[in-house]
Amino acid sequence: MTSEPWWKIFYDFTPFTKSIDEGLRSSMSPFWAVTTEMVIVGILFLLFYAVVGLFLVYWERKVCAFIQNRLGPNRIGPYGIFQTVADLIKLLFKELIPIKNADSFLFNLAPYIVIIVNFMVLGAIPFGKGLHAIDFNIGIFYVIAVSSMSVIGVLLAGWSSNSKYSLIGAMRSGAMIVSYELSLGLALITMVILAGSMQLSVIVEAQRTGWFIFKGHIPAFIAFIIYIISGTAETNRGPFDLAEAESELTAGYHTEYSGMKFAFFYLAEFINMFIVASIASTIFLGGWMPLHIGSWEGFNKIMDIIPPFIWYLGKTFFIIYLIMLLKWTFPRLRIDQLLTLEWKYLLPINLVNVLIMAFLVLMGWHF
Amino acid sequence: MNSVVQYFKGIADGIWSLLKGMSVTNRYFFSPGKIVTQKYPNNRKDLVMFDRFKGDLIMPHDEKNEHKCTGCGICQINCPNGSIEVISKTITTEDGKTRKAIDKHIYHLGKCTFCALCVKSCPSDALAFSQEFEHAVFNKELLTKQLNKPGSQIMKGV
Amino acid sequence: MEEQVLNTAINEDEPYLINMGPQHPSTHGVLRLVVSLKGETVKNVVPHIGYIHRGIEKMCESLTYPQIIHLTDRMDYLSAHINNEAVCLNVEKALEIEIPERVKVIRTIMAELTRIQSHQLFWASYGMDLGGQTCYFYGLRDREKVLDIFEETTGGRMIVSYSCPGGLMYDIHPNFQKRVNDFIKYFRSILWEYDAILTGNVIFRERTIGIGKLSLEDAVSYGVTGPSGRASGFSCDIRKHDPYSAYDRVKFNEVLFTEGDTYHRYLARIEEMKESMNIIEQLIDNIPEGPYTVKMKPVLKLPEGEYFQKVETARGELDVFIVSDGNKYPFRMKFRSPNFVNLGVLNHISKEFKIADLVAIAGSLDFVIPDIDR
Amino acid sequence: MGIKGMKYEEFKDNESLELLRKSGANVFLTTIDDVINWGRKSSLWPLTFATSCCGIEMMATGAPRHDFARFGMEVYRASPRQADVIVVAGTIVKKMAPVLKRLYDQMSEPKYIVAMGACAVSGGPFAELSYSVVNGVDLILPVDVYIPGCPPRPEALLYGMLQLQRKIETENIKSRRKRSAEHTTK
Repeated sequence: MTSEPWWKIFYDFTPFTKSIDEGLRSSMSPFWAVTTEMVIVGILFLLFYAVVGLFLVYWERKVCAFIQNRLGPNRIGPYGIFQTVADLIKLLFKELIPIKNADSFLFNLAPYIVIIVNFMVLGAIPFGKGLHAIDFNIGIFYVIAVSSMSVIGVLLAGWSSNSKYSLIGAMRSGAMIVSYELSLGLALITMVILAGSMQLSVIVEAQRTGWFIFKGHIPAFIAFIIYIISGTAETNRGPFDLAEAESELTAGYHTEYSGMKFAFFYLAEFINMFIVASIASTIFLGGWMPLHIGSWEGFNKIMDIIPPFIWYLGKTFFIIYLIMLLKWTFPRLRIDQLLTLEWKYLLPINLVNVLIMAFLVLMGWHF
Repeated sequence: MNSVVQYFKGIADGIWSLLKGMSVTNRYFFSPGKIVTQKYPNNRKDLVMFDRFKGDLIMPHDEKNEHKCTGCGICQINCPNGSIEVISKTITTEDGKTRKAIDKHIYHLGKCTFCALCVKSCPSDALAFSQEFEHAVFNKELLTKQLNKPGSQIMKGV
Repeated sequence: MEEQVLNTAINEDEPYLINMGPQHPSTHGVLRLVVSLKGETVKNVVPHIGYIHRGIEKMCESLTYPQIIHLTDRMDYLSAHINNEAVCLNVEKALEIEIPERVKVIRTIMAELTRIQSHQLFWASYGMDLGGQTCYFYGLRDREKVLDIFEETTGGRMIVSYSCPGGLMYDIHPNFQKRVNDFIKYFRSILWEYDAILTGNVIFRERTIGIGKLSLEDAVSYGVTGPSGRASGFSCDIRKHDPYSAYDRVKFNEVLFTEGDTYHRYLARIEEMKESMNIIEQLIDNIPEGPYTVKMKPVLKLPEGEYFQKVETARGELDVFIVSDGNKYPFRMKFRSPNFVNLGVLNHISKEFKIADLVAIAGSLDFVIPDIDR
Repeated sequence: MGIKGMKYEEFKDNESLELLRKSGANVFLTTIDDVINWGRKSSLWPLTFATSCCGIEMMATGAPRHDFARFGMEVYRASPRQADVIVVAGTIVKKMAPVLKRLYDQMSEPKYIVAMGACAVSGGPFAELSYSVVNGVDLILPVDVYIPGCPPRPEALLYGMLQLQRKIETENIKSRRKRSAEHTTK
C-alpha cells in the first residue's frame, strides 16, 4: 500500500488492485493466484449484476411513472426502492412450469445463454480508473463479437418453447439483431478510426483532452445517434421491442417462461441496456474521464475533484435515461419498417460516415 | 435529384417529429408538480366522494332506531335483477289494527348494479345510497345484508 | 409425440394459424381472431364471437322499459349514456310524450361528453396497441376529468344510467356548467400534446397511413358507420341527417375524409372530439330552465306496434327496434349495434398486411366487445 | 406487518382473516414465511384479462389518478405464465368459462383470483334472467377476494387488492400446499 490517504483510491484503483495481485502472487503459485482473482472478480460481478439489474428495473419503473404523471412504486421501502427486491423474492419462489412438448434441454438452457453473454461483456468494460476486469487490446472487437451471441439465447427460447407466438417473436428478434449488428459495429468502427486503437483503456485515455463526441464533431455525433438507435434495437427495447411486442405477441419469445427463468430474461434486458449505455459512454463520452476542455487547466482541475467512477455512472445513467425516454415516447415499428430503417437509412449513412471520419482523421481536422 | 432531396427531407422531418414527442415526455419527467396521483389508503381521512355517488344501498335509521320502510315491496318489483328481497310480516298495532310491516329487507350487494330505481320508486323515501365504497370481502355471504336493523320500528306518520 | 410435432410444423401450403384471443391484449376484451399467416403476412382473419354473449335482447323481453335502461349501459359501456338515450327516445316516441327542452339540451351535452371520453380512451388504447405506452396514461388522465363530471351529476363514473323514459333521473348538479367549461378549456389546451406524441410522430404515420384501406363502396355495402365509416367518405352522421334531442339547433361539421385508411379513422376521432367540444360550448351556457322530467305513469305500457329509433354512438349507428304487444314488457327488442357490423369488415381490409398491421386495423375500428355480442 | 396507511380495525371482514390464520395455527409462521409472503404481497402482477366494463375501471386504476404502480402491480403480464393474480373484471359467460379455467391452469403457483364487479361476484344484472351467464366465478375457480360494485370504482379495486395482500400475509407453506391441492381438484 502506498502512503497516500485512503480516499485517493476512488480516483485511481490501480495501486489497490496491484497490491492485491502482488499479495496473492507472493503467497501462492501464479496459477492459483489467477484463479483466486477470477473467483473474486466473478463474485463481485455477480453482486454487481444483481444490484444494477434490480436498480435499473426500479429506475425504469420510476422514470416511466414520472413521464406519465404518476408516482410509480412508492409503498415498499422509502420511495419504493425495495419494490424490485420484493419482485425478486416472489419470482424466486414461483413455480417453474415444465412445458409439455417443449425441447426441455434447450428450453432450460436459453436463459443461461443470455445471462452468460451478459457476464462476458461486463468483463471488458472499464468502470473507473483501474476498475477493469480484463483490458484487451481488441476490447471493442471482443464486445461486438460477444454481445451478438445473446440472440442465440433468444432464438433458442422462442424455438424450444413450441409456441407459435414465441416462434414469431424469436424470428423477428433474429432478423432484427443480425441486421442491427452491422450498424452497431460500423458506428463503433467510426470511433475506432478516430481513436486509433481498439483497447478500451487507450480509448478512454485518448479522451483526456476532450470527449470524442466533441472531438470528432459531426461524424462522431452521427455515429452516436446511430449507435443509440441500433443499441436500443440490440437490447430488444421499445420502440424496437418487436420480439416481445405485447399487443401483438403477448410476451414474444418468453411467453412460456415462468418464475426465475422469466426473471433471467427480464434482468438480461436491463443489463443489456446497461452494457449498451456504458459502451456508449466509454466511447463517445469519455468513460470515466472527467469533462476536460483542451487547455483550460483550472476548469480541468475542478472537474477532476469528482471521482472517475461517478463520472462513469453519471454518463451511463444519462444514456440509460435517453434510451428509456425513447421507449416511453414512441410507438413500435413494424418488422419491415425496422429493416427498411436499417438497410435504407442507417447503413448507407453509416458507410458514408465512416469515410468522412477517415478523411477527417487523415486531414487532421478533428480537434 | 428530386428523390435525393426527398430522402433527406424525410429524415429531417422524421427526426423533428420524434424530437417534438420527446420534448413532451421529457418536460413531464422534469415537472413533478404535474403528478395527479392520489395516494389512496393514506388519504382515506380526507377522501370525499361526490354526494350523489352510489356506493351502497342503506336504510337510514334515526336515533330511536326507527326507519321509514312500510314493507310495500315496490323496490323489489322495480329492481331489475332481484337484488332486493322484502320479507314482510303482519303485526298488530297498539290500536288493534293488523297491518303489513317489514320483517327483513334483504339486499344483495354482490348483485346490485346501482341503477337507483329502488331509491327513485320508494314511496316513503326509506332507501338511500351511502358513499361507502370499501366493500371487498373474503366471504361471499357477507355481501348479503339485512338493511333494517334488528329491533327497529317503523317511524310514526309514514 | 415429438415426430407428430415435427410433421405438423413443416408444410408449405398449410397456413400458420394463430389464435388472437379470447385473452389477448390487442383485442380489447374477449374477441377471438383466428389468423392464418404466411410468414408475418395475414392471409385470413376469422373472428369468433360469443365469448361475452349475455343475451341482453332476450333479457329485455322480461323487463319493464325503465329497467331495460340499466342493461343498455352495459352493452357499449363507453357510450353508456347514448345507449340509454336511444331506448328513452324510442319509448318517448311510442308514448308520444313531449320532452322538456331542458332535458333535450342536457342529454345532448352528456352525449357529447360521452363521445369525448370514449374517443379519449380510444386514443389511449390505440397508442398502447401500437406500442406507445405513454399515450395510455395521458389519455386516461384527461378522461378522469370527464368522469368526474359524470360522477358529480349522475353518481356513476362510467355506467351512468342517467336518462329514463320521460326525462332524467336527477337534475344536473349546480357545479355542472362550471366543471364542463373548465374541462373544455383544459382539454383544448392539452390537445396539442396528442398531436405531438402520436398524430405527428413519424413512426405512427408510417404505421398507419395507407394501411387497411376501406373504400367508400365497401364501407356502404358493409354498413360501416361512425368515425370508421366517415373516414371512408360515407356520410352517415345521424346527428346531421336525422337529428334527435338538441342536435337540430347546434352548428357542427360532419367530419369526413375520403382516404379511408387506418390513419384517417384515427384522425376522424380526434377531429370529432373537437367538434364535440364545439357542440357543448354552444349549449352549456344556455341550458333552458324547466322541469328535468315529465310525470310518467308508474307502469309504462307501450301501445301495440313497432317502434324504431336510431342514434349516433361514439362508434356508429345504434338502432333500437321495439315490437310491443301492448304489455308492460316489450314483445321483442332488437339492437343494431355498430361494433358488430364494423367487425364484419375486418377480414376484408386486413388481408395481405402484416400481423402488426392487423393490430393497428382492429384498434382503429375501435371495438367494444360486449356491444358485438350483447 | 400490516398494510401501510390503513389500520387493521379499519378493514372489513377481519373474522374470515382470523379463521384463515387459525387454520394454519399448528405450524408457526416462520421468518422465512414472512419474507416470502412479503415478496408475494408486494409484487402482485395481474394478468391483462378484462371482459367488460370493469376492465375499463381496471384500466382507470392503472391510470395516473389512482396508479396501480404504487403497489408494484403495474406490471401487467399478457402471458398467464408470468402473472400472479387474475382480476376477473367482467361477465363470464358459459362459452368463456372453460377459457378462464384454462388461463388459471396455465398460471404458475402461487396464483390468486379476485372477482371484480357484480358480474364476477354473482352474475350481477344477468344472474336471474340470462341463459348464458355463469353466476359468479366462484362456481369455476377458487376466489380469494370479492369486490362488489358495478363497476367498482378504482379505490374499491385498490381496497380489494389490499385485502388480498392481507390474505397473503396469513399464508404459510402448509396452507399454501393445501390450497393448491384443493385448486387442482376443483
